Amino acid sequence: MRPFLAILAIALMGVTLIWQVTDGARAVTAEGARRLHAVERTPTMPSPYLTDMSGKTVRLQPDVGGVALVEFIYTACPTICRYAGDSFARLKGRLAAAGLAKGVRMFSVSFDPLRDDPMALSDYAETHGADGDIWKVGAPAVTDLRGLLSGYGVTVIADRFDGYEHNAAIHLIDERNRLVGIFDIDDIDGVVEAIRR
Amino acid sequence: MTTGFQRCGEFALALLLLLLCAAFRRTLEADPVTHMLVQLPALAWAGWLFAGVASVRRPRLEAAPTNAGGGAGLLIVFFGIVFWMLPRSIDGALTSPEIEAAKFLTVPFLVGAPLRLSWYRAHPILRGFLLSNALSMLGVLAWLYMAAPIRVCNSYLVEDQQRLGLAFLLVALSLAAIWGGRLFFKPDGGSAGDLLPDLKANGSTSYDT
Amino acid sequence: MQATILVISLLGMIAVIAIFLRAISHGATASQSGTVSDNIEQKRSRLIWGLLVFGVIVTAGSLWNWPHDAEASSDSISVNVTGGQWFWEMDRETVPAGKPIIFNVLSKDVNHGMGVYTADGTLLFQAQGMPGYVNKVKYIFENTGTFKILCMEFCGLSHHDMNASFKVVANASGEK
Amino acid sequence: MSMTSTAAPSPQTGAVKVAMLISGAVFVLMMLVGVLMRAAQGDLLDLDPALFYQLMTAHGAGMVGTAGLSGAAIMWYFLGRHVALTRWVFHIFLALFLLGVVLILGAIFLGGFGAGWTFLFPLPAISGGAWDLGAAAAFLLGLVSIGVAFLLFYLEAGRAMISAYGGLGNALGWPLAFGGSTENAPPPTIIAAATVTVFNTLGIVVGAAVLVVSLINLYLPEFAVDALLAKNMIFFFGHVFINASIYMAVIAVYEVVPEYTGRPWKSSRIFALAWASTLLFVMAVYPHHLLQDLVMPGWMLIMGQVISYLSGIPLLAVTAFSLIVYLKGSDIRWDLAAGLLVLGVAGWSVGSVPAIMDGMISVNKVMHNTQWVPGHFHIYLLLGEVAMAFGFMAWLVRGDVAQSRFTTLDRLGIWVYIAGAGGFTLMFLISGALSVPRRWAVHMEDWLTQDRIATGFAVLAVLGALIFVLRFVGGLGRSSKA
Repeated sequence: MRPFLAILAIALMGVTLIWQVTDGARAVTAEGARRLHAVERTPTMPSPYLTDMSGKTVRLQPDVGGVALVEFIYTACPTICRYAGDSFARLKGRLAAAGLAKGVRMFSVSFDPLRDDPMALSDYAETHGADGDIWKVGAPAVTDLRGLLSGYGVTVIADRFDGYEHNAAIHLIDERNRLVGIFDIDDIDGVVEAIRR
Repeated sequence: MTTGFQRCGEFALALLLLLLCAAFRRTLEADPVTHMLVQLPALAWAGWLFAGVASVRRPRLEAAPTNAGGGAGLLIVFFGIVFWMLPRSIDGALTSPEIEAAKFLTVPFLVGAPLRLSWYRAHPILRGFLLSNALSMLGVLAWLYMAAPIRVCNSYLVEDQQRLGLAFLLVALSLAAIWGGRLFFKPDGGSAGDLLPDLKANGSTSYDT
Repeated sequence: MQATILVISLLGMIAVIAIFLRAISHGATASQSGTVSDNIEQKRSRLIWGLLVFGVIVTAGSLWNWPHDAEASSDSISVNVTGGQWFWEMDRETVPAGKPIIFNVLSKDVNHGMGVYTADGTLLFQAQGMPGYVNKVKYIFENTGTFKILCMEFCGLSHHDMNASFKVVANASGEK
Repeated sequence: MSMTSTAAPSPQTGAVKVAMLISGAVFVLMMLVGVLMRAAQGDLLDLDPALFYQLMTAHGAGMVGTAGLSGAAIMWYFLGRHVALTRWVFHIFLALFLLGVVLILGAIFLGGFGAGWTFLFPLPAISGGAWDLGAAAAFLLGLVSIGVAFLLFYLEAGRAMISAYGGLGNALGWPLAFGGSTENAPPPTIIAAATVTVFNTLGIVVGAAVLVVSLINLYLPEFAVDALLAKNMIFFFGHVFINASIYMAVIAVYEVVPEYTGRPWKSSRIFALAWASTLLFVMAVYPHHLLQDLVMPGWMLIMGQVISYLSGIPLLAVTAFSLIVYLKGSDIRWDLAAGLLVLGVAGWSVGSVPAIMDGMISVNKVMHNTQWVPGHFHIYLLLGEVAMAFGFMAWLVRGDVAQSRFTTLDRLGIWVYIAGAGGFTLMFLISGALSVPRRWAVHMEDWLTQDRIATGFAVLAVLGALIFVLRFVGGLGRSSKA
């Protein structure tokens, strides 16, 4: 009897534990958890100052009453950030077409501020058609970088080709600077739909 | 029979393993292959050795009626392994010091130690079943990591993830060869630390009924 | 081809049946001394060696020209055949006779089997089509006419309705 | 004579009889399903294609599973004569097996699953609307349950043989095969059982992996599976499993035929060598199912062809040859059991001929996936494994040996069964030679005649089988009274 009860108790505890640490079997990866928590807990994001492509200082936050879309890049990136830039460009077009562009700000934020000076940023902006008005490309101060990335839950690791790999995504920030949604970078429909609401 | 000298040696080895795992934490954790297939097994091994030493001093540990048949202990091991197979936990260990500390406690004491205290009490069929399952599931893990369309750990590169998948496959094949080979050529394998079912004793004396 | 295979198989099967029938009807007639037993082992090893030698000859003969050779040559023509639930797509509707045709067999979804049949229903050759792979098979049509493609690998609800046809035309008018 | 009728009763006659009763009933039921399918192909019956493919899936899974079950029961029964087995393992085996059957039947007839028993990736996930993922998952879980049942079965068999013979190598008869040492040579039953235990455990481990992979892929399709790898794993598992059922069933021949011929079946060196090579062949021959997968490495296809031929040699030159020698040299007293067991070996041997033919790459090009394929495997299942299982059933309930008689009904049963099964399988071979593809719910006009003749023969085979099962049920009643 005792072993049976012990097994039952351990099974219960074990299932509860696994259920808890996977948010009810909904997120087994850190990225899955981050996205789930954005929707459920809407944590407030840091809003440091960025130096944008024209050398001006802007704050990483939406306009009053608007929303912001944030993605993280580095301009030397050969692959995923190019793709992210393209998708931001398409997104901008879609938002304009849907008449939603007014209250939206878009930020491509570099996590490589040492290399991404205004010159590099403006090259990137030009390549992808960032206008500097709705869509800004900027880099935080080196001292703000760590806090910014950990606030967003973005992990940047060096790859073997002098570049980086990171969990690329489009982050939706509401007017009170809270993270309310995380989307795959090609999920343009999802972003548009979320902003419409 | 384990001599006192041997016991001391095992205890020292366990401590050394823990120490090495902690000291070379950064190096081991930089690569998912060494993280998952060197550090975690080494921690579990340390726990295994601790439990072996402890059970010599306190034989009641190994004969606890609650763990008759080894079922309760093996279930703890099962959940411990499931927890540390979650990519979230591995990512967590790299970003949060609390989770990292938990790893150094739970892998030895909720995986290695209960395994040592339960394995020989389990029925040979249960042991064989668990071993065969381990092989199948290592194969499945290998495939999961090689086929995953996404990076499952934010802290590791995609190519590292695929290398990890391949490593799981190699581990599965080597374990299959070792376990299989022993059944053919070393049927009496049942000495301490040996994971093979104690088959020669015909079961009746070596495990709980 | 098929008729020959059937005849050879039937002869082999009849031989095995005959041996069993003979053993059953001859029960209790053989002597049971030790010398007979030696004799039996001799027979057995002769049987094994005979089967081995026969096997080596047949294997070598049947594989001498690799049956799956699909090397492209200067005059070969490629055709892509794609299977999907439940249709065949071909990128050409006619192929010339007398030239090596290389069929690249693909699949859009599940496993299919491209079986090429003559108009009167004789299977000429086949190749599997599976997702993610291109199976290449080469064939030289000797006759012109209409040929059919039937599905040879079970692929779901309308597996039996998955057919297509194409034409083999005289060499000169074959498309470039 | 010492090893024959005086052997100690097997510890689990009751459970084995239950397993054989289930086997016999399912065999007859699934044969009826087969008749329905042949009748539908012959346009004698109007079956919706969806239902046809569901029945086909049930027939395949049911027959393979039951062949495995009956083979396992035979092995368990006779293994119990030589080594001490743990009783409850067989009960758990039966329970898990039945759980699997329930899941599979539910998946097919409630969920509409009809992807064939081979669950060839990715068909279970891509049904074209015929069934939903839940049905596919239930089917795969059913197979997992049956796999676990067999895994436990073999673990216990392996444990018992290792502890009795000191290592699997000894139980396999390797000292005898490779060293010529006749000392402590294990009996034929042990050598056969150990061989099957090794290769089918491996088969099940591979099968479990591909089943779990398929299950994950059902719900997370972005975890892509390599279609060629999945095919290799599925056919390895499937081939090994169905072969295991025959290799287990033949143990009945080794153990029972000596009771009739009065000459013991001994483990000779050639016997041990034959089984050692069988161990290798069974695992290496599966690429002969993939001869039309042209992206397979050439050497594997050649291996498939060569080993397909070599596999026939231990069967013909050792098991069949020895049986023929025993039959010739003795005054056998025929009854239903003896007749069916001898038929089993004969059918298996006969079936190997068209099988080896189909294993040749150049033949396979025009025979693969035609009805030639069900033709050859129905010969060595219907007239091989199933005949052996029926023979074992007849032997189990034959009562007192002295009173055992070959009744008219028995003779009628055997001849009806041979005529039915023989004609039925011959029609498959002829249809295959006429290029009729296998697994088609609806047949073309030209093929109907053969289908209709085959349906007639199939009915005869079912009648024969029904006689055997009813005789068994009657015998059960008698023996429980005694």
